[in-house]
Amino acid sequence: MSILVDNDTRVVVQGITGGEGKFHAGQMIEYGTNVVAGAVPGRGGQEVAGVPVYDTVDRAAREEDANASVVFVPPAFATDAIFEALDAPLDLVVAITEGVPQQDMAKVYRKLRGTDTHLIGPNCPGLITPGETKLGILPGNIFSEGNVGFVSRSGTLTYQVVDNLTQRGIGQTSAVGIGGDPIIGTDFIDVLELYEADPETEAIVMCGEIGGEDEEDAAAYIGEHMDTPVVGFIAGRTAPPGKRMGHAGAIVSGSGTGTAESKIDALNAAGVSVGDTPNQVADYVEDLL
Amino acid sequence: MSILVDNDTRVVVQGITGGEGKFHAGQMIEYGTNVVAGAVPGRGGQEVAGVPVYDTVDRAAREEDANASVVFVPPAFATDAIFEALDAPLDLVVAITEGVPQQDMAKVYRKLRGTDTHLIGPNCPGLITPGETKLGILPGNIFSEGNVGFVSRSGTLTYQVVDNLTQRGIGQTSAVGIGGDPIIGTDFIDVLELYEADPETEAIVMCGEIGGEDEEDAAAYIGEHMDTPVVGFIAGRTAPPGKRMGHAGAIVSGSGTGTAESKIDALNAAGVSVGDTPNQVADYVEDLL
Amino acid sequence: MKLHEYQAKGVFADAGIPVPDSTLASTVDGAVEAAEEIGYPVAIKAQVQVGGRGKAGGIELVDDATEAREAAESILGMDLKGLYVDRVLVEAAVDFTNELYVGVTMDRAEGKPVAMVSTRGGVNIEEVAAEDPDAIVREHIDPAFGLHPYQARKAVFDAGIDRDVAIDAASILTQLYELWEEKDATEIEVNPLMVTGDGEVIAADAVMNIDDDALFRQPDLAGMEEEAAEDDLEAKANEYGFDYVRLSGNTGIIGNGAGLVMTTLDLVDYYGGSPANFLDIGGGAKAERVTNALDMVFSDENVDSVVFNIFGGITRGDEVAKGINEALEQFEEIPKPVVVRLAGTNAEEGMEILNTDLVTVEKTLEEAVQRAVSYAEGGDQ
Amino acid sequence: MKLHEYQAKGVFADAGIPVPDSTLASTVDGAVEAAEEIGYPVAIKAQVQVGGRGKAGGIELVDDATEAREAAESILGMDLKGLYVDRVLVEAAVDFTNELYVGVTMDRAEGKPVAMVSTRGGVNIEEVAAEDPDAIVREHIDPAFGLHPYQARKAVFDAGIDRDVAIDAASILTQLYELWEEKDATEIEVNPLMVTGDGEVIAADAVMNIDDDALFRQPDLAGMEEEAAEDDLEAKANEYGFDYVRLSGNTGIIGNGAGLVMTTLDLVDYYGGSPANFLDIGGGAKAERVTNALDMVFSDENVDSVVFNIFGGITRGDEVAKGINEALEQFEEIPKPVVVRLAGTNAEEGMEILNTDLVTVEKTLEEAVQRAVSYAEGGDQ
Repeated sequence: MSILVDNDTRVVVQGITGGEGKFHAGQMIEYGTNVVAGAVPGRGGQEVAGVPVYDTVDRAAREEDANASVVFVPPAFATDAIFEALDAPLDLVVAITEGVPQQDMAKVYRKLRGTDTHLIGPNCPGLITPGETKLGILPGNIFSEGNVGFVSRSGTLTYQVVDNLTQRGIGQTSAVGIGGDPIIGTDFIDVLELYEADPETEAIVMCGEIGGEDEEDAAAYIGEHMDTPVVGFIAGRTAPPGKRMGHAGAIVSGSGTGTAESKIDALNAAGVSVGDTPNQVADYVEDLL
Repeated sequence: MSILVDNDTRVVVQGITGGEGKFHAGQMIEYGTNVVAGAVPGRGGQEVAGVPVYDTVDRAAREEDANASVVFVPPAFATDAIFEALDAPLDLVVAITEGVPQQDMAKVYRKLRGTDTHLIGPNCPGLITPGETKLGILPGNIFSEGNVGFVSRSGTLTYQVVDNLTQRGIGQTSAVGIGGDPIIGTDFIDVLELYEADPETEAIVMCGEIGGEDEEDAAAYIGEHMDTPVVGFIAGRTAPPGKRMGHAGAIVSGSGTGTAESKIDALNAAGVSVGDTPNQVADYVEDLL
Repeated sequence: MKLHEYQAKGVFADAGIPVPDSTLASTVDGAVEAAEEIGYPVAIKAQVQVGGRGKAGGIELVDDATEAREAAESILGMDLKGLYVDRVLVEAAVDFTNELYVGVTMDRAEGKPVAMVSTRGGVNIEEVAAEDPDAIVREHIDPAFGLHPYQARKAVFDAGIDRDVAIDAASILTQLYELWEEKDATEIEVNPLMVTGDGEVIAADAVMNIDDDALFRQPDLAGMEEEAAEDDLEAKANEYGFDYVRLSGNTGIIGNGAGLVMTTLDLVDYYGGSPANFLDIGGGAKAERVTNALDMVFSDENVDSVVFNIFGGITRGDEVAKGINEALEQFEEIPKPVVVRLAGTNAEEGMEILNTDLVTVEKTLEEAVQRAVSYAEGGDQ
Repeated sequence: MKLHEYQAKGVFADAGIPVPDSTLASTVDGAVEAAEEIGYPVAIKAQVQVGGRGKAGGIELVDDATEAREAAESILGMDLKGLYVDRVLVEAAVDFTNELYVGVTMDRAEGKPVAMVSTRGGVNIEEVAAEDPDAIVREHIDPAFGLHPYQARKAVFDAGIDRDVAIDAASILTQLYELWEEKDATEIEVNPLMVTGDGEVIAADAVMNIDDDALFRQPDLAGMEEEAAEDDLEAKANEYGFDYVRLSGNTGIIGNGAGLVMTTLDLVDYYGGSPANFLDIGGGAKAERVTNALDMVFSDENVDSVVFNIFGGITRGDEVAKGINEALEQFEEIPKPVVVRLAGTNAEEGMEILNTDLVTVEKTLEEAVQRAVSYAEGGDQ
């Protein structure tokens, strides 16, 4: 079992003719993902990475019976690409693009709430169900099949922590990078809910970071609604207020909200062990299984 | 029985400090309408037509437990007033204002579909449940209590036809002027559906006019869904294509859609008798009762 | 309000939509001079607001000064479907390989704008719509979000526009929607949008209708309104602020409320007469407005009789009666017979005031119309 | 990107929001001259981006030239909460009767903007929010429709702003939202919005933060960015296009990906060290970018050791290793000891390439951090 993606997921790559799009389309196909088409306006009729390219997502989805897309489109055009995928409509849209303006995302988010589509990202590494499929830029080789559900706001931190798990023989049902922007399509709670409903997920690792209140909200949700045990990690304990730590969302406001301390306290209060180091996260997970 | 309004309807008059607002607030109160407040920004604390004025609709509705409003606000500000009433939220908003820009109404209509509020108008005379309450500018004295449901796109044509009915002793359950603009909050079908569900409405008079396809759509609805008999009237048989006959909505397009002929044919096909003159409408209704 | 082609093209050009070089001319010499300056071939196009100008002889393509002069002479001053041609647009002819259609209009039933694209440009699009609806791709627009760029692309690709020009055509559609929104248009279209041999797209014609109710916030366009008025009487109606439409009959009609006035027109027709006009004095009219309305209808030389039909709601019968008296008392002789019917608010007071030496009073709408029709036919007063 | 007060006020003034007369000055003479021109009393305000300037002595109100000179002398060149003051805004003092707060920010949890209004202006609004949340009225904004005028009115009336100035305050809130949208702001506020004795409202301070990710479409604001940079190293990071934050410790940190770099900082702290910076080289970095990153960190005189932590996904370990070698081979002597840890894509190839005469290689993140901390404390290399 898994969440969101599996062997039946049929993927359109939006922006497949660009450098990143082309490279990762190839990487996904190599991993086993059903990449069935690309979509690039004006490039219909071409073939890239062995799949046909269409001018519109709508046509790609209809012709190739696709139900998901991965968006590799520059920030200025990314939200239009997401709107296009929402309208097709696809069941799942994974927006890799980093640097999407916040107000554009607010509009996407507004539209999203009226649809049944899951949007992952933007500014995310994507998601993977090890051994079946990956949608995004995650390096497939560090993941392994198993019973831990993984969710993270960060990309390379995901790799670091997953690698620690895999090295110890702890595999994953799925792993989802939800993205580091202030406004994202799918948040911790959405993913936790899916893992809770997945019978094969026996434990969950949740990697948060400073900024916003998503981790606090997730902690409350865990405390109230979840039986599956969760281990946490929070990056940015040493971040000073008012400074954006890379991710547009990773900023502790001047008023002290969004601190690592508040997130760790909330998670602890919900019964979640929070590791001080990635290694300690793996220790806690090992103890649970 | 009645539709949409009755003795329990508690009304805020938006724009009560203006000439029209003040006059018609008085007229409504005289008819028996529960006008409980006015709403005019910056005029909170005043009293007009014997009711308190509030700065916002929200506050008027909360303080006076109102559930409806009548909008007498100039066209440039009318849609903002409607949005305010939708947001309060009120159950019923009656927009009398004539000359609301079409694109503003498209935005209102977009918002409206996500709410439970009924919007009547704009550019309408309002609605009345004879003997109980009226919201709008309809002259109360021509209406009488009875069993005919009345709905019309036009104001004075309503008076003409209702007068013909009342003169013959045929009273009305309710009468609704839905307005003559191209985009209106409540269309014929919405009102027909309400009358169909009202056990006391034994027959319906529907007065349409050229422009758009509301009457054709209503005819199809009547044919498929209604048991209550309907008598029709269509104004504008002699209107030439491409000329706006007063109402922004009353225009036969160059391509011939929206003609009186097409509407009359559609109504006839749905079993609706369409009078050639207002008097003939009354004849047909008399035959039905 | 409909813009003239040359006005709409000016708006397009300001928005960066490519249009051919052109000059407006109102004299034959001016037209030839403009043609010489632009360089042949040029199109000489009558500036009147009516469809099918080409078929009716209102557009000619000319290759030299002699032809330009001939064309300008024949078009300027012609009667084109009842409209007098007083100006022509002299415009560089476009060497096209293809004619497309792009437009935005309001879908009333859906309450939202709709973009339309077709490869069947250059012909009457309404005929295309009737005989082959699938030849026109429609994309509805959420008014809260506007036309997303992907929707414009989807429309052009789905319409089957060549990939070489599809992106440019989509951009023009996007620009049209922006204009539509910015200028409060109710309809905006380019037919044909020509594709040149070099793969450029250019708006060879331009239609733009503006929402009359939004002119208060479109001062630039409102300023064009007068220029665009087709008829002296309609211009006068604008001044008075009446909803007025001139028709071809001889029974003048004045009333309050669009639906009731239309019904009065229909009844004139029903009783064998022929309506001369639609004139709605609106709600709450005072005496002066009534006087102006009578002035309007008397000014129409086609009118042989007048029916004045008021059902008072906001409008008060006594005010109307006062206005009628004032208007008519200034004449030595009443220009055309006037039939009056008052009902509703203060109708009885009105009836009492009315100077029945000057007007004929009827009690019902039907009787009033029948009387006016009979007067128009030369019946006894 | 945060605008300086004087920059934000310039934007406000262009949008028609009333602000006091003011002049920017970078010398004492310039400040006095500006004060004379504006007329006393004036406020002399340090232009540094930090809250609580007033309490920290960065704002003085002066009544004549002598006081102006004294104030300018004391403020220009002062150290204000760690920031060097090189410019002051000389501004007409407002004779106010009341101080309000109005602002717009993004509510991340709701994914929509929120307008905020309070009668408790002129003080730290975050303290007000903490101790008396009801003193701030919040009105969420639907991003598809924008701030409806009625919402602005509702907010000011609900906040209890005097009816005399409420409509003006609502207009300013509406203008702020329009600016917020037009300028891609993430935060915009006026605190205080002063109410004068005449019942006018005027923006006595101005905060405006712009979305860095939207600067590509805000050329005017992007041009201000350089001016607003607080620190030479941060300016250099802008040039290189790095996400960089300077901190006060002595262990330099370079990594790929915000979360992983933050985690590296946290681990430096966890193992008893002190991070000197946050530096994210981003995804897919090539050799040159790696060289630039080392240049950045070496340029920081506080740095005593460097930890270079890469977990390759798009980023390739061999490219990183090449960049590290190139950067270090140009030195006769390595300026600061560098510890490298490579994992993920092509990590093994990278390890093989790395010149271990120039760097210390560690296999795990924890070991690399511990080693760098030890070097920073003067431990053996």
